Amino acid sequence: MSPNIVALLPEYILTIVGVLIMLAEPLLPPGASRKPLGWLAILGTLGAGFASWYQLHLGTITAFSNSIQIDAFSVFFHLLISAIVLVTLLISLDYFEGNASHSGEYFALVIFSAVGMMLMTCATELLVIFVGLEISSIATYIMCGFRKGSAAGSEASIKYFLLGSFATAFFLYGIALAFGATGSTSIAAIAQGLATTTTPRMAFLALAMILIGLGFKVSAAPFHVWTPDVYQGAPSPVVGYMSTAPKAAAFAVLLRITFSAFGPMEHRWAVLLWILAALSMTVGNLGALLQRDVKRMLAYSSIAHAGYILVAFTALRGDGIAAACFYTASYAAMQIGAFAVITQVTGYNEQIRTTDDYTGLGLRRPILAAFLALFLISLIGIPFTGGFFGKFYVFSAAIHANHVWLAVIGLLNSGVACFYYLRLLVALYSRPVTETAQPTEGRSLSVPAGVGLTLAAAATLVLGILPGHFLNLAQRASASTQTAPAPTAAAPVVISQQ
Amino acid sequence: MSPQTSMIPACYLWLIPLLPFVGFLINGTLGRKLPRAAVTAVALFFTAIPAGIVAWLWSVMTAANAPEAIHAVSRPWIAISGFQVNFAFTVDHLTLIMLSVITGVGFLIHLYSAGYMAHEEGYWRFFAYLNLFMFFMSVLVLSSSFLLLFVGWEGVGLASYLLIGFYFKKDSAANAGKKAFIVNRIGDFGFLLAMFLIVAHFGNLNFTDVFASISQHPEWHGGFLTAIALLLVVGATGKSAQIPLYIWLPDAMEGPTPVSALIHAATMVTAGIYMVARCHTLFDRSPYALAVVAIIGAATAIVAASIGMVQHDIKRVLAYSTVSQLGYMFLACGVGAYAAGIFHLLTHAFFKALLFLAAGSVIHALSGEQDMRNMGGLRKRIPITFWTMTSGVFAIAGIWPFAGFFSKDAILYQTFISDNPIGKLLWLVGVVTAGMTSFYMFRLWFKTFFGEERFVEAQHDVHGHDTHASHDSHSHGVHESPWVMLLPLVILGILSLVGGWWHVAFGKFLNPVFGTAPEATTAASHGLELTLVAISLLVVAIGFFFAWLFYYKKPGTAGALALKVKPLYSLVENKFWVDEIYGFFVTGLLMFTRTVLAWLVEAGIVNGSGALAGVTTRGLSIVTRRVQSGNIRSYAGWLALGAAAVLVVMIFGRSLWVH
Amino acid sequence: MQLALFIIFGALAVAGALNLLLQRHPINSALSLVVVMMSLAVLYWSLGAEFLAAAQVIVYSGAIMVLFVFVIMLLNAGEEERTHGSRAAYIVGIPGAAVIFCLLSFVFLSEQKALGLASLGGHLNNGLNNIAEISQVLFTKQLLPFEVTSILILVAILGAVVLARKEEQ
Amino acid sequence: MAAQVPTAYYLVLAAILFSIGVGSFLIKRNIITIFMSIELMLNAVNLTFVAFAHQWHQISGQIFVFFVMVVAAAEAAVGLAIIIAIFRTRQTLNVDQIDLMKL
Amino acid sequence: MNIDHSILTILILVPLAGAILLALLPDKGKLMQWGALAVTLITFLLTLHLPFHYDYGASSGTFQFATDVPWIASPAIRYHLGVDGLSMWLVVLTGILAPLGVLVSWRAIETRKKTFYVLFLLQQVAMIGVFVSLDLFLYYGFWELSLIPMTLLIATFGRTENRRRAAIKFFLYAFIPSAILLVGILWLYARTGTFDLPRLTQLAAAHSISGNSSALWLCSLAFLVAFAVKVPVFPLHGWLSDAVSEAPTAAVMVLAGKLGLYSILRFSFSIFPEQSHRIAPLMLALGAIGIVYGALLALVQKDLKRLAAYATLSALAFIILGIFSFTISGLDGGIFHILSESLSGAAFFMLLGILYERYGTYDMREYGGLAAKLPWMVTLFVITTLSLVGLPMLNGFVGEFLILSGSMQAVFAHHMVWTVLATTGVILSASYMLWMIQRVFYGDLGIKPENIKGWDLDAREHLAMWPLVILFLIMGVASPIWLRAIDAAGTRIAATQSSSVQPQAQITTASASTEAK
Repeated sequence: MSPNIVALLPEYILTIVGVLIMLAEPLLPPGASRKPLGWLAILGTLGAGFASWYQLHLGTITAFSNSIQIDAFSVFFHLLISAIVLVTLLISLDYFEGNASHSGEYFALVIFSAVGMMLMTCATELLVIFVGLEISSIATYIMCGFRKGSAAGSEASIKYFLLGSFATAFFLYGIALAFGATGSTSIAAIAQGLATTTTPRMAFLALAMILIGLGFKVSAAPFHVWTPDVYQGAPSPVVGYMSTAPKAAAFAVLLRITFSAFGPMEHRWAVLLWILAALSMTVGNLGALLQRDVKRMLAYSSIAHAGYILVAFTALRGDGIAAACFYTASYAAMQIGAFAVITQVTGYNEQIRTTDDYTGLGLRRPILAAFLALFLISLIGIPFTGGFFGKFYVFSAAIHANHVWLAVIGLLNSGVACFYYLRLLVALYSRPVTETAQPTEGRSLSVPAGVGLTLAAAATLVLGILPGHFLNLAQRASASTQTAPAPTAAAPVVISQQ
Repeated sequence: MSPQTSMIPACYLWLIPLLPFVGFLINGTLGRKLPRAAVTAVALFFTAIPAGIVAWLWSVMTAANAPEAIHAVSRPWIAISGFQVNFAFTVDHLTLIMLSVITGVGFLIHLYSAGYMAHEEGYWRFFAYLNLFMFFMSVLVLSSSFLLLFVGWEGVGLASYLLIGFYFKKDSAANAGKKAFIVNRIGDFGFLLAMFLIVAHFGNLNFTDVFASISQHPEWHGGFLTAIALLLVVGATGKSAQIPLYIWLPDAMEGPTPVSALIHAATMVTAGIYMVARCHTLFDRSPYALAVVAIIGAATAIVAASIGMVQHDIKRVLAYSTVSQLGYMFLACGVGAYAAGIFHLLTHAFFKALLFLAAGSVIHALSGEQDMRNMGGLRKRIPITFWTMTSGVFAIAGIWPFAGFFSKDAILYQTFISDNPIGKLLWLVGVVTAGMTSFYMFRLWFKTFFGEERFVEAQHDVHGHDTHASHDSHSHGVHESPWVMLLPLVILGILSLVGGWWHVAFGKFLNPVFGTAPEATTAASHGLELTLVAISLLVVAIGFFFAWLFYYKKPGTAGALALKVKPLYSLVENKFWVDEIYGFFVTGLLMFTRTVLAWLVEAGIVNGSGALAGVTTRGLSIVTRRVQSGNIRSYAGWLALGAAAVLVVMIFGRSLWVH
Repeated sequence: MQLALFIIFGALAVAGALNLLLQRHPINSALSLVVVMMSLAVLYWSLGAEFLAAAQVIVYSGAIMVLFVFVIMLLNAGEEERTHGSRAAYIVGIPGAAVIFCLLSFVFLSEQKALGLASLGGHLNNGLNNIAEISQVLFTKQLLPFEVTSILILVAILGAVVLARKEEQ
Repeated sequence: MAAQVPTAYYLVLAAILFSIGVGSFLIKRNIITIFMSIELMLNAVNLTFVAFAHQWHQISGQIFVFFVMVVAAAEAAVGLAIIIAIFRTRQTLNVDQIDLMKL
Repeated sequence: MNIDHSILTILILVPLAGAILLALLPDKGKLMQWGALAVTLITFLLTLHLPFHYDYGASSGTFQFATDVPWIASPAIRYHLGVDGLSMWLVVLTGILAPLGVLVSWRAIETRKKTFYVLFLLQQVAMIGVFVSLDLFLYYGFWELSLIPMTLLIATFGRTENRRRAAIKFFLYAFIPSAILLVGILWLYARTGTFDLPRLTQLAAAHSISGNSSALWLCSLAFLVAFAVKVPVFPLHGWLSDAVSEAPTAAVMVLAGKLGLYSILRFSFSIFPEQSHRIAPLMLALGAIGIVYGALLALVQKDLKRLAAYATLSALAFIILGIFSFTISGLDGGIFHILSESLSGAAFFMLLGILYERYGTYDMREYGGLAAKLPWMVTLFVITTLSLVGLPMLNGFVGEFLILSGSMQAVFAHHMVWTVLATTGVILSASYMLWMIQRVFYGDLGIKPENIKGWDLDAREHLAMWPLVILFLIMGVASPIWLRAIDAAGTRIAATQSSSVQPQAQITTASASTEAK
C-alpha cells in the first residue's frame, strides 16, 4: 500500500464513518432512535483504533511530502484519542435519547473532531496542524452548544467560540512569525532554520505566540479563564470529551513544537513553562477549593492537571516527553471517567450540580458512587491509581532536572487539591443533609455506559498497578520524536551521583 | 551463687508470694459465685501456708552454718543488650524479719477480717484484694533487685488503692484511694529516677552488684550517690507517709479497719524504712542524705504526734500515731541505726496492728461509731478488747516492759550518741514526741474505756464506715466481738508485751546485713543509756499524767485549755492546714497550667496554625475566583495580559532562567 | 510607488480598523472592516500576491462580510449600548494589548535590517506567474491540507445546520 | 523602480491592525462586532504572512493565507450560527449580559 | 515454593481478597460480621507464622521472609518485602487487632455494614503493606493508601455532625506532609537511582547519597515531618483529638502511633543517620513536653474519647523520647512500647466503645457509679488503665521503664532535664486515669446509668477483651519473648547512630558497659 494510505488509515476510516453517519441521519425517521448511528460510530472508532495499533508495528512512515509522520509518538496519541472517543460514544449513546432530535450529527461531529485531532498529532507541517486544530475546535464549539434549550449551553458555546478564535489568531500569528523567522512552516525545516536564522527575536515571538494559542487549548493559566464557564455549561459527555481529547492533541502538538521544532531554544521556553506550570497548578487548585458545582470544580481541577503535565516540559527531553505522554493518558482516563459518572448521575437535564446534591450517592447508586470514588482517588493521586503514577513520573522527571522547588509547589498543590476532591468523596458516602433536596436523577446505568465506565476504571487501575508496559509505549513515543542526536530517552531517569 | 545456698528452700521462696496470688485469682474470678465460707477458706489457706514456709525458713536460717542469704533466680524478666533484670529472690535476715511480720501479722489480720467483714457485700472482693496485697508485699521484701522491689512497691500501692476505695460508692472513700495512689506515685517518681540513675551509672539493678561496686570504689562519696539516695528518700517518704507526703495516710482510714491495721500500720507503710535499710550501703556513703532522712523522720514524728493529740476520730488518732512512729523509724535510719529502726518496725507492727484491730473491735461493738466523743466507759462492756487494747497502748507509749519501750529507747539512744551534728536536738525532739505519744494514746484510752458512756445504744443499725451494708447481728446494742476477731487481738496483745524482750539478740541477728558498727558503742556507755531511759520514762509519765488529768480526773479542762489557746489549737486541729496548702498550690497550679495550655497552646498554636493556613488558602482561592467574572471581555482582557506577559518573559526572560 | 501604496493603503487600513473600533452601530463597523480588507487586498497585490488580492476581495469582503451584514440584518442589531460589565477589560486588557503591540513593533524594527526590503510585484522563484505557482504547490506539496479542508467545511456545514435548526419540542 | 519599503513596515502595520483587533475585542459590546475584530486580527496575520512570503520568496506563505481565508469562512458560518442560537435564548447580543456562569 | 518467601505477600492478599469478596456478597443479616471475622482471623493466624519461623539468631540488619522481584523496570521499582525484629511484631500486632476490631464493631455498626467492613479490611491491607515493604516506592504506596479507608471510615461512621470536618482534617494533616515526603523520596531516587531500602542504607552508611549536605538535611526533614505528623508528635497533633473523638472504635484502635513511629525507625534512622542524630535533642524535648502536655490536657477533658486521645498523645510522646535517645535501652523500650501501647490503647478504646454502646455518650459528667452495675466492666477498665499508667507486671511498665532509663543514658545536652520532666508523666497519667475511673464508675449513679439499663459484658465482648488482658500480663512478665527480636533491631540502630557521639557520652556509656554483667 502506498504510504499515503497506510499513514492516514485511521483518519480515513473515521472520515468515511462520519460521512456515512451524515448521510444516514436524514434517512432515519425524525422520531426514531439514533442509536444505530452511535453504534456505527463506535465501530468506526474501533476500526481506527485497530488501524493505529497496526501502524504501531510499521516504524516511522512519512507521507504527503513529509507533512505527515507516523511514529510511535503519533500512534500513541492516535490510540489515546480513539480510546477517548470510544468511551465518549459509549457513555453518550443514550444521552440524547428523547431529548435532542439530532444526536446523529453529534456522533458525526465527535468522529470528525477526532479526525482533526489525529491529524494534529501526526502532522509535521504547521499548516496541517492548523487545519486539524480548527476542525477539532469548530466541532467542539458546536458540541458545547448542543443542549440548545439551556441558556448555559449556548453561553458556554459562544464563550468558547469567541475566546477560542481569539486564541487561534495568536496561534496563527505565531506560525506566521515562525515562517518569517525560518522561511518554512514544517517542523523539521523550522528546527534547521532556527540554527541559521538572522532574526532570533522573531523566533522567540513566534514560539511565544504559539504557546499562547496552545496554552489556551490546554487551558493553562493564565489562558484558563474560559475553562470553568464552558465546562459548566456544556453537556457532561461533551465536557468529558473536550477536557481530554483536544487537550491530548494540543499537548502532542506542544511537545512536537517545543521539543522538536524549537528544541534548540529550550533554555528560552523552559523557564516560561516552569512559570506556566506553577501558575496553572496553583490557580486551578485554588479556584476549585471553594467550588460547590461539581462540573465547575472538575473544570478547575483540569486546569491544575494541565499544570502538572506542563511540569514535564521543564524536565530533560527524554523524561519529559515520556512523563507528559503518560500523565496525559492517565489524566484522560480518570477525567473522562469522572464525567462519565456525572453524565449518568445528572442525565440530560443536569439538575444535580452541587456537592450537596451528590451527598449520599453511595446509598442511592452504590455502583456509580464506587466508580466516581475511584476516579476521585486517582485524581487526588493516591497510589495504585493512574493519577499517582502520572504525578510520580512527572515530578521525578522534574526533580531529575533539578526543579525540586517546582516539584514542591506541585505536590503542595496536590495536597490542597485533595481537600476538594475529598469533600466530594466524603459527601458521596455520608448521609444526605436533607432528603428533600433530591432533584431528578439520570436514568439507570445502561449497558454501553457501564462498559464505558468499566473501560475508564480499568485503564485507571492498570495504569496504577502495572504501568510498566504502558510506560514503555510512552518511552518509545518519546524516543521516536528524537530528530537531532539528543540524549536517548531509554531510561527516563539516569543515575547521577554528585 | 554457690550450690550450697541454692538448696531446697530456694524453690520454696516462690511459693511465698505465689500462693496468695493464687488465692487472689480464685477469689477474684470465682469469688462472686462462691459461698462466704469457701472464700474465707481460700483466703486463709493461701496466707497460712506462706506463714508456715517463713517459720520453716527461720529454722533454716538460724541453724548452725546457715547461709547468710538464700537466693532464688529464675528466667529474665527484662533482657536487652547491656541490661538485664531477672525474677530473683533473696532471703537474708532482714527479709526474714519483714517476711515474718507480713505473713504472721497478715495471717492474723486475715483471720480477724473473717469475722469483721462477715456481713459485708463484696466480701470476696475484700479477700481477693487482701491476698493480692500479700502477694505484692512479699515480692517487695523478697526481691533482690531494685526493679523487682519496685514491682512490689507499686503493687502494694495498687492494693491499698483498691482496699481504701473498697466502699467505692462513698466519694470520700474513692477520693482517699485516689489520693493515696497519686501521692504514692509522687514517691515512685523519685524511686524511678533513682533507678534510672543507678542504671546509667552501674548498668545494673541487682542489690548485690550495685552495692558491691559501691564498696569496690571507696573513693565514691556524695555526688551521684547522694542524688540517688535523695531520690530514694523521696520514694520512701511517699510510701512511708513522711513529710511532705504523709497526707494520704490519715485519709486512708476510709478503708475497712483491718486494712488500716495490715497495710497502713504493720506492713506497707514500713516499706520505705525497709528500702532505706536495704540500701544502707548507699546511704552510708552520703551523710547528707542520711541527715535529710533523720530530719524528715524527727519532724514527721513530732508534727504527726501533735496533730494526733487533738483528733477525735479514733482511727485518725491511730493513723497520726502511725505516721509519728514511722518518723521514729526514719530517724533511726537517718542516724545509721538501721537495726534499731527495723526493730521498732517489728514491735510497731505488733502493737499498732493490735491497736487498730482493737479499735476495729470497738467500732464493731458500737456499730460503726468512730468518734471518741461518743464513746467512753466501754471497759466493762467489752473487756477482752479493753485488755488487749491496754497492752497495745502501754506498748506504744513505751512503758517498761512492753515492746515499744525497748525499740523506741534504742532509737533515742542511738540518736543521742550519733555523730550527727544535730543529733542531740533530734534526740530532744524524739523525747518530746514520746511524751506526746503517751499523752494522746492515754487520751484515747481514757476517752474510750473510762468515764460515763456517751454512746447511744444502737437499736437500729447505724450507718458508719464499716457497716455500709446494714447487718442484722448488730442491731442489738454494744457487744463483744466473735472469737475470730478476739483471737488475733489476744495473740498480738501478748506479742506487744513480750515482743521487745529479745532486743539484745536482735542487733546481732541483723549484723550480717548491717555490719557490726552499732554494737561497739552500745557496749561502751551503759550508764548514759540508763539516764536516757530514765528521762524518756519520765516524759512518758508526764504525758500519762496530763491525759489522766484532762480526760479522766476532770474532763472538760481540755476544752477550756483549747479555748485559751484558740489559734494554736485550731491550727493543730486543722492539721496545720497542710492539705489546704497543698490543695492550693499543687491543684491550683495544675489547674492553671492545664487551662492555659488548653486555651493558649492547643486552641491557639496547635489548631490555630492549621486554621490560619486554611484561612489563607481560602482567601487566595476567593481572589482567584474573582477573575472568573463570567464576562467574555474580561476574559479576553486576562488573555491579552497573559499573552503580553508571555511575550515579555520570552523576549527578556533570559535573566529569569534558573537552570 | 511601493512606498506610496504602502502609505496610502496602510493608513486607510488603520483608519478603517479604528473606525471599526469607534463606530457604535454594527453595520458601520462591518463596512469599515470591508474598507480594511480592500486596502489590504491592494497591499497584497503590491507584495506580488495577485491571487490572494483577488481572493481577499471575493472571499472576504465578498462572502464573509456579506454573511456578517446578513446576520446583523437578521437579528436587526441596533446601536450597542455602552454597558459596563467589565472593568478588567480596561484595567488589564488594554495595557496588555498595548504591550503586545509595543513588543511586536520593537522586535520588527530592531530586526529591520535582517528582514530586508520589499519591492513592487516581488519576484518569486521561477518566472511562473503567481496563480500557476500557487496552484502547483497546492495540489502537490500541500495536497493533504487542501483535502482536509473539505472535512473542515463539512463540520462547518454540520454545525450551522445543527445550531441554526430550531429545536422541535 | 521607486523607493522600496522595508518589510518591517508591513509587519508593523500588521501589528497595528492586530492590536486594534485585540483592542476592539476588549471594547466592543456587540458580539457580532467582537467577531469582526477577530476577523481583523486574522487579516493582520494574513498581511504578515504575505509580507514574509514576499521576503522569503516562498509561495507557501501565500498558500497559508489561502487556508486562513477558508478557515475564516468556516468559522464565520459556525460563529454566526452560534450567535443566532444565543440570540434565540437570550434576546440580546450584548456580551456584558451573557455572564450567567461565573466564579 | 517455600511458604516463607510468599507469606508476606499472602498476608497482604488475604485481607484484600476478603475485602473484594465482602464487596461482592449481599449485605444482609450478620453475613458481613462473620465474613470479616473469618478473614481477619485467618490473617491473624497467618501472621503467627512469622514469630514461629523467625530466625532469632540471624545477624541484625538482615530481612527475613523476603520477597524481591522487579515490578517496574524504570524507574527501578521493586516488589521488595521483608521483616526484621522491628516490623515482625508490628505485623502480628496488626493481625491481632483486626479480629478484635470486628468483634467490637459487631453491634456498634448497624447500617452500611458492607462499606464499613470492606474499608476496615482495606485499612488492614495498607497497614500490613507499610510494615513489610522495603522498597521506598512500594512503602509510599501503602502509606498513602492507608489514608483513604480511614478517612472514609471517619467520615461515614463518625459519631457527630462534625465527622466530615474531622475526616478531612485528618486527611489533609496526613496528606500534605507526605506530599513533601514524596519529593524527598524522588530526590533520593534522582541522586541514587534506587528505591531499595537496604541499598539506600548502605549508601547512607557510606555517606554517598549526596554531597550536598543542606539538601540532604532538608530531605531528612521532609521525611521526619511527614512521619511526625502521622504519629503525632507534640506540636503537630492538631488532627488527633477530632479524629479520635469521631472515629468508630475499630478504626480508632489503629488510628495513631504505629505507622509513623515505625517509619521513623525504619526510614529516617537508616537513611539519615547523621541528620536524625543532630535533630535528636529537639525531638527528646518535644517528646518530654508532649508527655506532660498530653497528660495535662487529658486532665481537663470532659469527653472520654478526647481524654483517650490526649492520653494517646502522651503515650506516643514516651516512645518518641525513647527512640530519639539513641540508646539501646531507649530504642528497645520504644519499639516494645509501640506494641504494648497499641494493645492497651486498643483495649481502652474498645471499652469506651462498649460503654458507648450501652449509654450512648462519651460525656463523663453523665456517668457515675457504674461499678456496682457492671462489675466485669469495671474490672477490665481498671486493668486496662493500670496497664496504661505503667503498673509493673503489666505490659506498659516494661516499655516505660526502658524508655526512661534509656533517655537518662542519652548523650545529648539537657537530656537529664527531659527525663525528669518525662517521668512526671508517671504521676500525671495516674491522676487523670484514676480521676476518670472515679468519675465513671464510683460515687452515685450518673444520669445515664439511672435512665438506661446497661448490661454487663456479653460473651462476645468477653471474647474480645480477655485475650488482650492476658496479653498485658504476658507482655508484662515475659517481655523477652518480644524483646529478643526487637533487641537486634534496637542495637543495630543504636550502633549506626553512635557514629557521631559527643565526648561527654563516654562517661555514662562506658560505666554502663563496664559494670554491666
